[in-house]
Amino acid sequence: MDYIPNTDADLSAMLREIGVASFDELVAAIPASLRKFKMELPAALSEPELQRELGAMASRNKPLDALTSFLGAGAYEHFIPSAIDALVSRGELYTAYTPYQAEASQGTLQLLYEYQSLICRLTGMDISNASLYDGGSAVGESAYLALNAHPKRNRIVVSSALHPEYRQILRTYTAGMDIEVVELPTRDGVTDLDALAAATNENTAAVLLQSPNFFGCIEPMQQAGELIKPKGAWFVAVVNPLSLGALRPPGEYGADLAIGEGQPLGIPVSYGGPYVGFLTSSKQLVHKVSGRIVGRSVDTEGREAFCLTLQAREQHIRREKATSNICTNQSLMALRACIFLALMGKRGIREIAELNLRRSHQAADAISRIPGFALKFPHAPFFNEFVVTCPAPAQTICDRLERDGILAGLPLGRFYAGMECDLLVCVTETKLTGDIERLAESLSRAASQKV
Amino acid sequence: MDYIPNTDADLSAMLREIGVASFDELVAAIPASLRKFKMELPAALSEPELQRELGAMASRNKPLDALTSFLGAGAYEHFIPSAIDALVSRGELYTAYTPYQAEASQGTLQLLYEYQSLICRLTGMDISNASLYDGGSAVGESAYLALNAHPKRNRIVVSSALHPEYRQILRTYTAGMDIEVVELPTRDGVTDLDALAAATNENTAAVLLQSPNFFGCIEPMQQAGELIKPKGAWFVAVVNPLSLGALRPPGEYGADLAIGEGQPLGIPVSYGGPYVGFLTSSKQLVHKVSGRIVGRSVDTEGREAFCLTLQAREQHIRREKATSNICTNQSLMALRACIFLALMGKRGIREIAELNLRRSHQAADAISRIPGFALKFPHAPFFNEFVVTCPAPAQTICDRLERDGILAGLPLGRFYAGMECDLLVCVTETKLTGDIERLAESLSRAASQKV
Amino acid sequence: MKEPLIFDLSSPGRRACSLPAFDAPAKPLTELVPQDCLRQHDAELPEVSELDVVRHVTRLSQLNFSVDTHFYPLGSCTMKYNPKINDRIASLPGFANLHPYQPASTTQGALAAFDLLEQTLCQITGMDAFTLQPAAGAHGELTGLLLIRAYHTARGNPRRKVIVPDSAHGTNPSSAHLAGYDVVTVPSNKQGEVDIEKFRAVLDEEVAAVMLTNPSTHGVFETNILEVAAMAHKVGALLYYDGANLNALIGLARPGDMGFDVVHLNVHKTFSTPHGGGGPGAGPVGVKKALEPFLPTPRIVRNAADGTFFWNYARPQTIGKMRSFYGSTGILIRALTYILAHGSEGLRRVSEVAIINANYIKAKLKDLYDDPFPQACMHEIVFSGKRQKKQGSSARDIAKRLLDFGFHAPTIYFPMTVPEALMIEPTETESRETLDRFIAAMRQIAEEITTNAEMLHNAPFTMPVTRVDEVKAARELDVNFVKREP
Amino acid sequence: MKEPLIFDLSSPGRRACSLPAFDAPAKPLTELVPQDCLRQHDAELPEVSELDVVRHVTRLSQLNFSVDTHFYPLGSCTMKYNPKINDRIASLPGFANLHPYQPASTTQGALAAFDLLEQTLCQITGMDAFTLQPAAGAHGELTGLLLIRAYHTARGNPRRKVIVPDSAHGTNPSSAHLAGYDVVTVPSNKQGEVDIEKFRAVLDEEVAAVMLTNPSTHGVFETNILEVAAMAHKVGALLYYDGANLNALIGLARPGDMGFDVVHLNVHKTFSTPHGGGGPGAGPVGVKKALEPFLPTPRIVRNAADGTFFWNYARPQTIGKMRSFYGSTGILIRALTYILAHGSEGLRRVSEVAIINANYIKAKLKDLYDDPFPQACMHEIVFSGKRQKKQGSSARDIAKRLLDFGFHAPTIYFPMTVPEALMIEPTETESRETLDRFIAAMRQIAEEITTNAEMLHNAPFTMPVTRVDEVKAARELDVNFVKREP
Ligand SMILES: Cc1ncc(COP(=O)(O)O)c(C=O)c1O
Ligand SMILES: Cc1ncc(COP(=O)(O)O)c(C=O)c1O
Repeated sequence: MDYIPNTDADLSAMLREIGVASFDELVAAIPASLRKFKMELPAALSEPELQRELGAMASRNKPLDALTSFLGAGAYEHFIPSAIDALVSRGELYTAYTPYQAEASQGTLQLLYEYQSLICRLTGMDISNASLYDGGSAVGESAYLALNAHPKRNRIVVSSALHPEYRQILRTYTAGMDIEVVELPTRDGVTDLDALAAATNENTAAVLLQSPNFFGCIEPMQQAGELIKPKGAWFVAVVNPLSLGALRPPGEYGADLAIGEGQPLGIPVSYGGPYVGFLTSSKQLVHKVSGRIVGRSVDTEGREAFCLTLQAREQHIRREKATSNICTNQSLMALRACIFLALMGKRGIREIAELNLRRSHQAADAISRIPGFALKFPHAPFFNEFVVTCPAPAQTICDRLERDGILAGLPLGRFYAGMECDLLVCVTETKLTGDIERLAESLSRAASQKV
Repeated sequence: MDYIPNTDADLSAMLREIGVASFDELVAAIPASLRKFKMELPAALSEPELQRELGAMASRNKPLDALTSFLGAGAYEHFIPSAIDALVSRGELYTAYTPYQAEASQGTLQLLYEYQSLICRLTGMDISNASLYDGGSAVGESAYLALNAHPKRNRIVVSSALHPEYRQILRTYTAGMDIEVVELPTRDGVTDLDALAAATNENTAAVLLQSPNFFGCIEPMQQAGELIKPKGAWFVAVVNPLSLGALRPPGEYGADLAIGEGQPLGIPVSYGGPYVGFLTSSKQLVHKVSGRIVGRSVDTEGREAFCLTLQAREQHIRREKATSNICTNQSLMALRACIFLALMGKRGIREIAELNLRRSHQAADAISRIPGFALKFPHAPFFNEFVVTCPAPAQTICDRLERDGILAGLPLGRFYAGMECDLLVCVTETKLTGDIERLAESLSRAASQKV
Repeated sequence: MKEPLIFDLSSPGRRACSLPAFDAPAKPLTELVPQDCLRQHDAELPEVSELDVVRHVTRLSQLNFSVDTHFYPLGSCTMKYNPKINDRIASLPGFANLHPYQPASTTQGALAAFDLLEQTLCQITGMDAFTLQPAAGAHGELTGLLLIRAYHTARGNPRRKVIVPDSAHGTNPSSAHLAGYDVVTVPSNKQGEVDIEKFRAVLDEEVAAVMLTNPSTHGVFETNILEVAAMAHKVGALLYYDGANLNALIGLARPGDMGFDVVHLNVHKTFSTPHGGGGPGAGPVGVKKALEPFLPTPRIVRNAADGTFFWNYARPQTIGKMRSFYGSTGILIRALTYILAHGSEGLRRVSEVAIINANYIKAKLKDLYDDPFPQACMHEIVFSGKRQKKQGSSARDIAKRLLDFGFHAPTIYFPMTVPEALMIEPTETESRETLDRFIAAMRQIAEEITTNAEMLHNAPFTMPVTRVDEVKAARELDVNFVKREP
Repeated sequence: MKEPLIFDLSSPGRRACSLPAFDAPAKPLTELVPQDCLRQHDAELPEVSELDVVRHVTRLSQLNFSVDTHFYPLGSCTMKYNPKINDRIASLPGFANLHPYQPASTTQGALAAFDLLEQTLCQITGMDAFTLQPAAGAHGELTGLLLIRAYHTARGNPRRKVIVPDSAHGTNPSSAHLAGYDVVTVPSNKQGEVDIEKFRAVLDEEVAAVMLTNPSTHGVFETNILEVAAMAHKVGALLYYDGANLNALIGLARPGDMGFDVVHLNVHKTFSTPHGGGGPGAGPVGVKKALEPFLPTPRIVRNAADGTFFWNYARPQTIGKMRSFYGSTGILIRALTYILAHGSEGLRRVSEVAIINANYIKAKLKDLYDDPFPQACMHEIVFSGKRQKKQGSSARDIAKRLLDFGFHAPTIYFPMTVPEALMIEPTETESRETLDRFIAAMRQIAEEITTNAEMLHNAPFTMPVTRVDEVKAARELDVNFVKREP
């Protein structure tokens, strides 16, 4: 089927008005040799067929509702209030364009302004942009920003406990630049601060630390900041925004940039996307921030009104001198986060974060009581994820639990050599005591299984 | 959880402003003896718990997407265009009140006016109301209307091939009235016209025939009408609106009322409701029609504008003298039907009806080729349902097919004594050749099975 | 910009939907059914694109007021917030995609949900059994009266009369009439309650039922309810409760305990299911034990042995059926979700706050608008616009003017007992701040009337249309679009 | 009525959501994590009810233009209709509720969907392999240029320069810069195409890539494309295709056949995924075989033995990753749905109608608005408002005035090569009637300018706000609401 209203009769009439005899006259400029190909696509489907065939494709997946999952590692299963879908699916938000025409876009603009303000309140930072693609690309963008704001420096220091995919993105993003990326080792699950001090020098544009880090451990951000500041490097905190309901916000430990993945804020896991990257900074860096920013202003009659602002930073004005090339971003996902934060409110965001803390500790307790299993980093504080050392390769354990309909977590051998028996377990507020008990039972059975 | 914004602090302040010391002062009028009860309800659930627990309840059902169903009998599985849900879920339509305040309800009013017009075009009738509860209650309402418009008559004649539940409703609705309901026998699947002629007399307020009738057979409506008219009784046609894309509309065979179940027009089967009853009539009966009617008018500046009209028929004005007691009706479901008809359009409604015709005949052919199975009424034309006589009790056959994930149809013994081996099979456009082949194979296996 | 009619958008050959081709050899239709069964001319449905329909309906929707956009102080209607979780649950395929004749083995979740809803409604109302079948309040009334008729008939005499107070909603006398009863109206006293003496005067052994709502449509509690019930029962009459006003009482008092024998509820009022521009709602009916045998068929039964549920059709005394199948499942699931969200405490708080909100409005407006019933109100307050009428503006003018302030109109001219009635029900889901803005608007309007009553005749000024000509609509009836005059 | 900020609605203690209680013994938090990790003061999020949020967002949404409510003749953006079926499919739990690290055994449907999408995109563009990872067009550009860099590097020299026409979108030079290249701008000729001689002048062996879009942002087909490609390839440079304008060419010509080595697509333009007020989109990147080894990791592979799919991470030459996980699944599924709805014929018709619609507008307006490129346009037409500028109204004025007619503004001041550019792209999903109304509005505006150019400076007149003070917004920066001045 198609979505084309004009009929053949309409089109013939229009061609006449245009003054051509046939459509081919309009595209005569296309060399004949280019028009000879054959496009081999599946036959067109009507809507009932789409519902049926793509529905069948979807049902070949096993969604999280049919499993009990302890996977996290950058994508988190959280409560999503029903009001979010009901609101963001409204055509006026969903099918609107980027709000360049402020007068016809006050809805989107005000909501993005509110998003920015909410994210600032959550992170304790001064400035938020209106979104980036996702947490990983936000890391890449933060490097561009840091290098741009420190044009003479060419080193980026990064913890090896930053999400392995984010580190890969950082390297990919900066592949065309003449810079050096230095990775810091960890000790007991957190970044080695001595190594940090050693690696951070006058040539360092930025130091990136994630907290909670990829192992789930909360980093000593205050101390790290104190080591970074004297060297003049930008301190980039990569944070889980939902954790900030309970954990100390980056604005309080002196981060210059606080960035991360906004998915925990009301966005479905959706096999990895669309998500939303957030990027916040101190006032100082506002003219370097990448991405769209909405400002509050007035109209010619003095009424409060909103518009995109500081556009001179952006590619459509500044072209090759822009801080970033981002154009289309993730507004609708930022809007989800905005609605999520508004619905949670001051108390809700604390409560949900605390529930995550409690559930993960409850699970960690339960698992460490199973013979053969132990917390890998028993001294590091954690939020909703932690590493468990298993009595067998973690992948084997996971395969066994899958048969019980449980996804036990992420085997870390995939990303860290030498961690083949280590399992990253995430426990959010979506898990109840019964789920944790099932996990523990299943783990202890798996440990004693042969093959 | 609750949805109450005012906090205890708000409420205390408000009680002060009201000038009472406590809430209990406000309800002092309630006798103390009435306040002693204890209400035993399950503990309050937060939204995450509701999602989880009610989700679990839903998953204890086996929905049609997980089965191949040939059930019809008044509730039909049809294609529902995705645009319908996207539109009717809009808060402005979904949470609006009955449009008594025309100026603040032009959206709902115009859409209901369009619904009425679309239904008139489909049925060929002059007037449509803005909805009744469902097809069954529309039968009851049509009896009220007919009796009201023929105040001296007290007989209702009805085919026994009218949906058994509708007949039951007719009797229940008229239980308080001093009237007689006469049921007509069928012959070869359609109403016996001789019996009709005999039963319809000067005392008959209305004759109700359903076409396609409960057995799926298309009734000889033209001939029936010719027998009814001379007696001055109202000829009430109960029709499947979707069938009218292909079948002759009641407006063309002289029905005074055409009524029925609007569910096939874009409304999910939803375990029996909410559905929508439609009621159309000839011009003559407009002042007797029950339910809301929207009219096109103008505002004080002469612009086209819509409002509820002929309210003098209704209970809120006429009280015990009203044609009907209906107040809240099924606007949103009428709106679904309106959008469905607009999306189908002139060609689509014909095509979908023709597909139903073709699929059901394809299935009827396939089934009648299975040894032991035969069409019960081989000479009666049908739309998308037909009766099959099985080589074993139909219920037994159905139980066997259920194991293959197939719902074979409705065993008629439930409603008609002597039809224990008869099965009502419905095949809509949602079934493909493969589904029909699976049904046929499964039926032939079932026939040869022992127990 | 005026939105055209869908028919105005039509253009020959345009399509919104395509359908799969028939994938088997296709005979001519006339080989399947005789020519004279077939439609000769296509129904003149519009020919439009999917975008046409989406844009049309989206734009039209924006012309509406709705709870999601505006405060509706609409007495007797309980226009409370409709939580979004309700819709999510109701649209799960496990509820939305079940055929009513599926075997019960495949619908245990739905049956369990219905059973739980019936039980919770019994707890809330103090009744013994519920049917979920009726489709709305009025439908519940008719069901209830037919139950009462069946009950009396089983005792030898269906009786002739139903007593209804003068303040009753129009559906009450109308339902009584359809159930075959003569309606006897009983006036209210100065407090807005049933006048006990006048009630006594019309009560006799031919009275089948007394229909009341409590709080009455005057927004006040019937303080004599226990006496009224005793009097009615004494002559063998049954007491019918119109549940439209239950939002005042959940957790505070129960109709069952007051002596009511039959109750209907409006889940689209009390239990937060949406009004949808006029439905669908649902009107479950509860009864005391003596009436249970008459309830519509089928009934849900739990098999004590294995805990499974099934539908029981074998009900010899049943009144029969009020609608096809079992009820408006999609709506009932929403109501259940709402009830489970609240629990006992939460539901009581609903009524408490509804009552406080109403009394707050009363306290803040009673100096400017006449307040016929000086006692505390329950969940709604009925003012009389008599004073304003004298000053030159009717209740209708006030209602229309309120639209300009972004508030839906109150219910007006109902109850009929109060001249120029303005019936205001804030519900518990509106905040104090919203009430304050509404109060300010009402005060400003009262002020406008003293200075420029004339102006209000032309209100509203900010809606998509000005006042609609209802007289023309009825006189030059156009309820089915044929075609545009050229 | 102005909608307040969400913060203005806040009232202490108000709540929209409640959460389940912790159902096990709860230790003090400080026994779980040290005090100094914990937040000392609650984040000052607003305290509002669910109704507050719903009403707030619903009302705000109504202030927007959108495809679902208005025609967007927005050049370069392809604001076509977004079919509702796309959303339905993408929100099936089988797609929306998958964790990216679930075992592939539980995500075969998603992998099959991705694989099918990659294959169809290859067919549509004539490329050999696709990655679905990039999140938008600009992200695709960066990906593509990093692929080109890796390709050249593998051949010993990453090269220094990227050639970009003066009409290019800002993201092109910006992406080239971020990928470490110097940008060399090549001017367009009078026909709006790349000036071949000037192109030859800047082309040398230090050129890594030539970035073009075809049709160019002047809306015209690059007739010399085959020559340009040959010239570039001769010096070892690669050709990059900015797919923003593919809506002109599907089924008519393929970038792969034109000689492009790397292509990005904007599924939110060509393949009907919604713009969402500025995203999310997706920007899949296609390459010729020689560049395949460098594509981002992981890649979908089909196991020939059993037909199952898995993710392959073992890609030694990969550029790495451009974003977390695999791509914007929810968006990609929508694009796939759209492609499957059309098939080959249907997609070709998309471009045909897009081109006819654009030429129709051109034919009907070229007498009043300057038309810098007289040849037939492709799917969009760039007018110059020079004449109107002389008469006293800028392209911005025209754009703002159009809003009053219920049409979104065209893209203005882009491409930068055309003074007072008005770039109009109707897309195929708008009907002739809509185009006629737009044309009438544009003609009326041209007329207004000749009589009252002054008036247009104050347009729009019918929007929720008048022109917004962008200078103040930038000077007195307020991008984070702290609190209301009292
Ligand atoms: C007091 C009262 N009774 C009965 C009804 C009828 O209920 P329904 O509209 O659901 O049929 C209403 C509805 O407005 C009402 O307010
Ligand atoms: C010609 C052209 N190239 C590139 C882009 C960038 O695409 P995106 O906004 O998806 O990043 C655009 C988008 O506006 C465009 O029009």
